[in-house]
Amino acid sequence: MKKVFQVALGIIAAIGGFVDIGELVFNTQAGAVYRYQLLWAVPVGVIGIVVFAEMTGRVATVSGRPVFDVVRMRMGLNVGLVTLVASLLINLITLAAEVGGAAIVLQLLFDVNVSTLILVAVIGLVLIVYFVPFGGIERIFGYLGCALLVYVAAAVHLKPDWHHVSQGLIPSWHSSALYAYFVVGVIGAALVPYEVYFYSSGAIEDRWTVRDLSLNRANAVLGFTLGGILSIALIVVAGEVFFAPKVQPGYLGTTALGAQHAYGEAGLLLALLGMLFAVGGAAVECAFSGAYTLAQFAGWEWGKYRRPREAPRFTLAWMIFFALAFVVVETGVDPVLLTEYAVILSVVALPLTYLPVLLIARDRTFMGERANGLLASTFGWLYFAILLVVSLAAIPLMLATDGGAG
Amino acid sequence: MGGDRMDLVYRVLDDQLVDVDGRRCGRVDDLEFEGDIGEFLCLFVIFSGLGVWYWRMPRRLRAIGARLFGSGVVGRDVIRVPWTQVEDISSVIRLKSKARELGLAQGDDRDATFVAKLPRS
Amino acid sequence: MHAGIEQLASISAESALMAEDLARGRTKTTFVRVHGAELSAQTEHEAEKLNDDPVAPELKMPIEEAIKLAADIGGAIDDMRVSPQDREQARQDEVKLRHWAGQANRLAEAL
Amino acid sequence: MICASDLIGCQVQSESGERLGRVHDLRACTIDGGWVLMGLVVGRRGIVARLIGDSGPDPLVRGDVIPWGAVAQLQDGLVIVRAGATPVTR
Repeated sequence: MKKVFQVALGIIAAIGGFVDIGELVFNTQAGAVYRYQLLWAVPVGVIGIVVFAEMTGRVATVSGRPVFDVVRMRMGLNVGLVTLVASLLINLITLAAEVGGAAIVLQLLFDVNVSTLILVAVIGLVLIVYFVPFGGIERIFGYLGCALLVYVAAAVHLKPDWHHVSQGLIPSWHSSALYAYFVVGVIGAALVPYEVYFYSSGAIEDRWTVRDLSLNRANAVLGFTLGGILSIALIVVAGEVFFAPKVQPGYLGTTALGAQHAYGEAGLLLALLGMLFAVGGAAVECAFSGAYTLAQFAGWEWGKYRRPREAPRFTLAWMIFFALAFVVVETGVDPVLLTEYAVILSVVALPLTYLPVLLIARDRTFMGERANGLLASTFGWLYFAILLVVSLAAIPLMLATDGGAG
Repeated sequence: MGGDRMDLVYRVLDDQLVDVDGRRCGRVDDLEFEGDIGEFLCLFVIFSGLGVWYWRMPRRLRAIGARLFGSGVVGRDVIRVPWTQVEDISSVIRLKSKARELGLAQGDDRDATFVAKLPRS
Repeated sequence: MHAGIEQLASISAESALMAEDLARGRTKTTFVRVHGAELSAQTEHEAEKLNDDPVAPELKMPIEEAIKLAADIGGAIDDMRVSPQDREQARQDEVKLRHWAGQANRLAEAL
Repeated sequence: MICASDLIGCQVQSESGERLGRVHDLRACTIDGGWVLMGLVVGRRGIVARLIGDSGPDPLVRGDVIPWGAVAQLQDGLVIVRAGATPVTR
């Protein structure tokens, strides 16, 4: 019973933790511009993150190696360094976007100067991360992020044509660069690498053993899949509210307006609360992911389960990441624009971390009988092929569409 | 250390070093053999530290690598760990001594004095 | 230019949705003020871009019309921001903003 | 004294100039409790082999192994092996 409860709590945290600013931006835009036609891209991205996260969780649990340990070991120093630098840059851009997003949500709630709120958001996040234990951080942001379930309720409440919705789940193609760009964006928003670095390091933080592999599978499969329902709901709500009047969402406030349109002030407040904790949680994951990747690559002591003075460079690293993100956002750069760059660049760099994890997950020297079986291998290689195509297409599509402007 | 043969890049190079207390204290950044061409080459030393990185970079990038990561001064940015200190090779390279005794994890030790001033550190 | 006018139509349509919720008392004052400020600033930005872009003489008229629309849309949004408790004004703004959104869309299509 | 980094990535060729590939791994064996370099794992498949690894109780990288005893010279980025030295394929 305790195990079931633990699995359920993990799944709830994963649902709330699944959505970040990338989903809030891309899915709302996708629904507003193409109504339900891009719904199919959500399961493609979600299955991808399930496959990747399950593998990294299993590799971390069985071999004790988190993602950047594997990257360093398998890719060697030079290719590993390129991967590290790319990942750190993308992490920083994403972190800046999430911090900026949190400040915008706070501003929508309290109408205070945004510069002040950026400072408040960063200080608040640093204090929570510093004083709250790892499990507590996961729960605070995961559970309160579940307020975003208001979008699932709103999607039903707005009475969409379910036949059209179901048709949107069948992959379709348009010979339009903008459509292809949104396909890449929706898949990329689900397949964010920092979540996976965080997840695999979290398996070691939580001291998972082979007995926890079922928990790993449940968290990855159910948590991310149910989280994907939130993404679908965001698209459906945007499709219902913004498609007909031809609204092109460019702000987080537009995403919140969708929930308000369904449920009035209560819907708005739930949406803003959910967004605040979703982007706040994502910011924490990003900052940690940056510190994890750096520490794991260089071989420093790391982990929130260690006292700060036992893992000092790791502690300073995540603090410095927050400080750098603060500087980036205070320049006045638009967090929504940063999000679009972060998602597209993440997709480009993803194969560099995915491949070594896939290779070690199938290696019986390190994984023993827990190495990839037929199903995991098939999905693993299939998704590697999909990732390669998506990563090669991402930059040309971003340039061709002027970042989705048309 | 099971088996009588081992591929060193596959199993040792770039792996995590962990000291006798279970503390992560660097990576195997290079290996040194005692001996020369025409002689037995015996695995002798593990090099660990950012200063080693530029040795392993492509030749064209070594100058910039040395500026970025250090120029490989033993005792400062590179630590020599005798191979005899290796206790076990598993998912990590486990050492027989404490990191501090071997000169490893100096960066963590240095920064720990600052971090220790933070509350509840 | 086409994208700029489409953007104006989008802002107007979105502001109409906000005005509709405001007229029905289904929103929060801070949201109307902050999100309204973003939309209003964007309208001004689009108007400036339309004004600054060099255009052929035959496009001068539609551009002037679009700039006028931008000013009207921005004005209506600012009215809502100044007095978010005024539901009657919000109802009138909603009707006007929907109309201007349609006008901007037709203008963009005609280009 | 020779470092692993002096060998890894080096082009390997015979004294007659025939190219044999690049060094992708270093095979060692235990002798009297120490690890001694047996040979250089080379070949075009080497880098793929390093990435993919191998399975089973004897985890060795697939590739051709040039015995260390066959190495005649070590230059910057180049390993020259004696004529007639034949790689052992595993």
